[in-house]
Amino acid sequence: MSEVVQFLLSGIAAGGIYALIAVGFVTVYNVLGIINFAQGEFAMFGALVAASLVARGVPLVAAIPLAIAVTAATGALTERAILRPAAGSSDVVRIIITIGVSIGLRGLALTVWSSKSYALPQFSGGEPVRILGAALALQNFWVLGVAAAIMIALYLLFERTYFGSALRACVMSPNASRLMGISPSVMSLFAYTMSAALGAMAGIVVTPISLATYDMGIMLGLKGFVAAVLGGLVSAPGAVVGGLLLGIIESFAAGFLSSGYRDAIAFALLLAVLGIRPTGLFARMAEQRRV
Amino acid sequence: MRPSTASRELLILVPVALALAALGVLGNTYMISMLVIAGIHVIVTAGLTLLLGFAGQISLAQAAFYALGAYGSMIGTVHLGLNPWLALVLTALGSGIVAYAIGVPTLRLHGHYLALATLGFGIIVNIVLVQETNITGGPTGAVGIPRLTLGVELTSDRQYFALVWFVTLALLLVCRVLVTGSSYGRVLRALQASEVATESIGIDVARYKVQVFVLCAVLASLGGSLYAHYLTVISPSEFGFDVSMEFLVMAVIGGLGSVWGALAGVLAVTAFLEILRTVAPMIAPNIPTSEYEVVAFGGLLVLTLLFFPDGFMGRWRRFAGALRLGAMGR
Amino acid sequence: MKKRKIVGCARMLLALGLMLVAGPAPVNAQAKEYRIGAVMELSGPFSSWGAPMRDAIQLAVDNINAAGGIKGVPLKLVVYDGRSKGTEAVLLAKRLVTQDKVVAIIGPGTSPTTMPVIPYVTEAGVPTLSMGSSDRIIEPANERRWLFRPPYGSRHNVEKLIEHFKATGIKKVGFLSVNNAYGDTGREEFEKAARPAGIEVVAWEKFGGTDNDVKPQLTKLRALAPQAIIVWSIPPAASIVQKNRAELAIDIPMYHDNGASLTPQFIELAAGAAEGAYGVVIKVDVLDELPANDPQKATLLKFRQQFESRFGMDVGGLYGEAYDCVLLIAKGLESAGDNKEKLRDAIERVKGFVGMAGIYTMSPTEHNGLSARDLVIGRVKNGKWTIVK
Amino acid sequence: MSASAVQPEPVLKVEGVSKRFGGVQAVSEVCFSFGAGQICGLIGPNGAGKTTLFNLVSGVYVPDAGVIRILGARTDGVPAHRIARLGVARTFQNPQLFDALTVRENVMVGLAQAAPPTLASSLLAFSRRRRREEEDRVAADRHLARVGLTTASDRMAKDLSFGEQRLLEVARALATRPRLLLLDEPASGLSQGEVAQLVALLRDLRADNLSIFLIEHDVSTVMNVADHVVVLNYGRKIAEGAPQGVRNDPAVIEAYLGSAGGAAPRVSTERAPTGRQMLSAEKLVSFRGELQVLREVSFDVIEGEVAGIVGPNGAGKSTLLGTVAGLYPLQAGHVRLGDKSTEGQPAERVVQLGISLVPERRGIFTGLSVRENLALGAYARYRGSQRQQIDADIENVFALFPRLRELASARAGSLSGGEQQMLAIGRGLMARPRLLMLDEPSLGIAPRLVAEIFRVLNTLKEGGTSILIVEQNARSVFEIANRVSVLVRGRIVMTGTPAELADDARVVEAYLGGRRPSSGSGMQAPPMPIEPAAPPSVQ
Repeated sequence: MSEVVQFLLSGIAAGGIYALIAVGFVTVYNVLGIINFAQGEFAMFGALVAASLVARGVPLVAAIPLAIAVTAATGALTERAILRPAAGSSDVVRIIITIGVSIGLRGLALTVWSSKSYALPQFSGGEPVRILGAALALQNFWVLGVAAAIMIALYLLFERTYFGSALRACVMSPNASRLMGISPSVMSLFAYTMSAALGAMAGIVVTPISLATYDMGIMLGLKGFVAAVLGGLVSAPGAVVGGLLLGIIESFAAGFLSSGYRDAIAFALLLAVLGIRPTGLFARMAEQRRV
Repeated sequence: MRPSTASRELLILVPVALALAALGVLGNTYMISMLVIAGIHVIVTAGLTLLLGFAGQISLAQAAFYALGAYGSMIGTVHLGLNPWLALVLTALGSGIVAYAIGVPTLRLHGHYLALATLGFGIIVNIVLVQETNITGGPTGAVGIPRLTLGVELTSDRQYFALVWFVTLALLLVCRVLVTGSSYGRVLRALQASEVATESIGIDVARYKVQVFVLCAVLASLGGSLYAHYLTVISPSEFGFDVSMEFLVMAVIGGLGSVWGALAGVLAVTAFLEILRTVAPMIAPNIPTSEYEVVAFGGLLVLTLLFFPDGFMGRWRRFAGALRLGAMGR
Repeated sequence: MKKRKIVGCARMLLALGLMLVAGPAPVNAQAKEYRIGAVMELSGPFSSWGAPMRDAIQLAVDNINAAGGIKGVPLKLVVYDGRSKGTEAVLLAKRLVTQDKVVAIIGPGTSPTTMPVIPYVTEAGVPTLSMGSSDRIIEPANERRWLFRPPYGSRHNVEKLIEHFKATGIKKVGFLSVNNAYGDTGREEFEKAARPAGIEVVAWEKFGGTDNDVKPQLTKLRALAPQAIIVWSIPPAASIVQKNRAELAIDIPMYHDNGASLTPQFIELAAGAAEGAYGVVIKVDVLDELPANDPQKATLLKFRQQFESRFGMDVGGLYGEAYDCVLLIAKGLESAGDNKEKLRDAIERVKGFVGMAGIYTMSPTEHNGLSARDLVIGRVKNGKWTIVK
Repeated sequence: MSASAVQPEPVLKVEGVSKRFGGVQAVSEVCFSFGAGQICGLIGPNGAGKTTLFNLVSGVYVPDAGVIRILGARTDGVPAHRIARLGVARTFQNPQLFDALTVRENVMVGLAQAAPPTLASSLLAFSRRRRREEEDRVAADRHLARVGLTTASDRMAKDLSFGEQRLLEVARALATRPRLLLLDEPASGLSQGEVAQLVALLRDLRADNLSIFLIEHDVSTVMNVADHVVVLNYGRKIAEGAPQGVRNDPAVIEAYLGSAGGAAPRVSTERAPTGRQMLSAEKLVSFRGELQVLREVSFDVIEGEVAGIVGPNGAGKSTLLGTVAGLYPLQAGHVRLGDKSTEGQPAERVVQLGISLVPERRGIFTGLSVRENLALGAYARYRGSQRQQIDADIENVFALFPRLRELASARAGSLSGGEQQMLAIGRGLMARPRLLMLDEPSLGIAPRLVAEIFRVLNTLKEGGTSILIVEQNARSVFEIANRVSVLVRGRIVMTGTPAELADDARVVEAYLGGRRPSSGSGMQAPPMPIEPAAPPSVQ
């Protein structure tokens, strides 16, 4: 019994992390129309910056926003210096440019932080929550809380603010929104910067659980991407549901079938979804952009 | 007048072959092996060049098909005791069938579904290689793969160099003639220019895309087989997701559509890393520079794509085209 | 147009060719230095140990040179990043031998990256000191004349653990290993040794090297009520297991192989959760508790002082193991000079040599040289390893 | 349709076909058919649903209802490449050639349909392959000769002129040995001479018993070449028959030029324009792709006036507005708003300078609510904490279009075409522009709503807003504009007051063709006079 509960709790915890990354993929995909393979690297970057700051004695509450800001600035720079000049290139080339960005960021991190692991303290001290012999560290609640908070914030931003409606307008019809005075270039900068910041938040909030290394972005990025695809790639709520679902399925499959094949499960799920419902489990067809 | 296709390709092939032959004679073991690996990478990358160039599709599983080739040859020769050449052919066929099974459902849809499917497939293949220790040797890898024989066993690097580059250039030539000199290639080039128009002519576009994907996988498999017989030791970490990315990078840097782009891309990346290794210690002898390689690699990729979005060969084609127009007085 | 394309291709090849032929600055064979090559996993999935190994061997080379080199001839170290790839490792081994003219190679640092290198270094006749954990690197001995594997391997760890289990009456254990070559090697060795020793393994569980939650596996193991859980991995994964154990409040003792204790990261990253963990450790980690008559104590104290003053961080067993590779080569060079065949023979003849990791005694059938006797079962108390008596 | 004794099975038969996109019914219950060896032309004003119907026939879309039969086989829902296999070939409005192939190779790809080459056969069987190549080469040259491109056969397709590219597409289509040829706006972008060449070619093909179905906005060309004409408006068939009859059908003329006796009010003279220039455009030159669309267009808008630009579809009207608004690059010429130059500014900047464009096909944000759409109209002047002002402006728009108030929280995509147009205009006003530009506000909208929209425009004009309106529906513009220019083939051919132009036969000619020297004898019907405008129905 305690096993099943633990599988569920661990699955939800992992799913929260995937969801956070997935939301970043969705944001960039919606506005720039490309899959940003550097998404996981932003998580890594944020986590390492935060860990370094804390190691240098900066209090956690200051280190976190600082690290998010540094990562967001890196994202903004990337968008302006690399993606914007390539705006006229084909999707394929732009996607591969994001692969280049991810390799470059990883290399930069390796140079600065070496291959060592870095830790962050839990955001709040205290005993883990134990239910029926299963346990969930408090930090996992932070992960879920941050995921939920980001979801709500994104919902409010997109659905309830003027700027958010401009961003959505730009996704729906870039040319018509230009006629309103909305600059697609500014929106693209905003979206990329925001997704870098989202990535950084994800990286920072998981570091107390998973520790931070220069190559943590690879798996994080891939799993987050799968979660985003499960959710249809265009919808942030879909991404969150996709992330949670992925985490739970992975956890149960690893527990009951084979722990060695744990990572394969996410991708098998991806193949299954592509076979059955290529537009994702939760996507509304009408909102589908090009995949 | 336009010379016949084959002879035009020979005009590229012969100097390349001569230059390689010169290197084969002059180079030391290190250079020879590096070029053997490069040759194998050219074969694998050429498949991607065709897939990206003509079908407009991304495969993130090129390393997985490369792995299928290598492990197929290993299983065929080590476990089943087959002749290496027979194993190589059977493996290539098998890889083609796997690619067909992936391609048919995904390439009928519009969009980059192949990229998603191959992402999943590539990672699953790697995990299976790690897990199925009894068959694959697990994470430490499989050893004792026999060398290839051509009458005699090819034991020296130089022999292998000759074999690999013969195969590589022959495959490139076949691909090139296929693309530029046949009705089949004409359909592919039509597909590249306008999918909708090709379809309007009554050509089943998806079928051709699937075939290109199968060809792409078969080339990767052939490369993998050659690799396994060359190193005689294989392990899953040689075929990870990052390796698929590297092949993709080399294809794009070289330029898509023309298999010569694969040659340009692989040689450019190989040369770049080599220069880095040679030059970096001269500039900063006391700093351990090896970590910068990764940064430099990412930087090279980004810069190349920013300045040559069509890759080196694309850039070259345009440059040459401009010269030609100039010469014609236009 | 075609002609220009050809010229372009030819030019590219020519440039590559020139570069290759020119190579690095030509090596003067008469130069008064011994060149040692190293292929380390500085990037890629195995990179967490690459940089520490490189730092340690660089320290060893610098120390030897500071002390006047080998009979006045300085050592020169050439390090390359094997990018955690076997292919790259083979190419770099060839580069080290043919262009850098090294007398011996240290590395590669893992079993999967070492295996592909074996045929070449055997054919070329270069003494190679791999840092991988699997004994497949040095067995069968007659085919592996040129390969040495100085660090402790899975075999030693298993031996030490089983000895300890016998002494403490532990007969039922659970086994949790990281899902890569390192974990698999440990699992293989333990499987071989457990049954003869009368130890029952209730479950073999695995977890991914980048997983951040091992609680499902731990819950499963706990339900089977073993007397001990063996964890076969390296940090940061080992630290995460330890943290998860604390979260679940599991009171079954947890034993780590010496991979966990090889760098100070294990305790540091577990942030308190490592408290009470058992592990196979190398003496340098429990230096202060060693009796004064321990043969290694004096050398280790000096080593620790040098290391900590140079890198400003705590030393760990891994650094000692890597450091020893240089010492073994240096010892060989003293008697053999730069003749590779003689160097190999000299390393094979090393007997009772006190290194940082342990005492080495090589022979034609023993290319590791260490023994489980020099290992210690340790336990984390107050953030430090202590000896379990 | 001319009576013939034996009516063979129709080549193309469209039965009750409908297609809907969101809130817009693009095609509804269209039925028509035509027989072998005929040329059938599909015409209709912009937005009538021609392209949708064409795409339904060629297999790009699947109809919501109805049946399409080609050569007796049902083809609705069949993939495009299978339709092609039935003996149907098509061309594209923007030629879709295989750029990297030579002209001859383009045709050879078309020949591949008979037996699509396989990978295996191309790698093996060298001699057979070579023989077939030779046969294909000869066949390709035959098709090229037919369209008159023999001398170009070794050139690269992308190096051909626009007209030659059109012909090459036809040659490529012929290579598939079709029984039905579908032509998508074959005359667009061609010079007069090229059109004549094309018409001759089509007649020649008809003589070989090839059936041709074409859509075309150049009505005179259709009238000139077709045996059978189908006219669409608002997605419905409004006329069908021989060109002669269709041309004189009042419903057709009304569809093109607008309703003469509509409910739109007359020009109000109460408030005269100030005489100051609001917008001046000098010698604008603009390209879309390789095609020159604007050929030195000059015009101006006086402050407080409604200026109209009318002209047939394809004349360059939308490009003209898009260029002024900064959506399309301006290759040459000058644009000034008041005393400020706007040339070279991107669209998002131009709107800040005071020019608001209500784009063709409305460009509303379908996923946003009506209110959100309107609010975004003020984005260019939004400077934080002005929500109340924006809300007040939205109220003003609601006052103009009461219908929108009821729909305020509806998703814009669910609105009907006319409601979307109101929304688009309202959104354009939200920018408080100095100049409001409207691109075909009547496009695809029912007459009742068109009248409503023009009533609002008149109100705006009386409020002093300067308006530039571009319309195919000339008569509705005549109702409200102070001055109207006629744009044909990228040039302004005449400018005058509505009264002057209303009586000018050249306007009808510009739309429906007429005294063209090359036309056959049956084509010389006298130009249709525009009926005198009805008295104003003042609000």
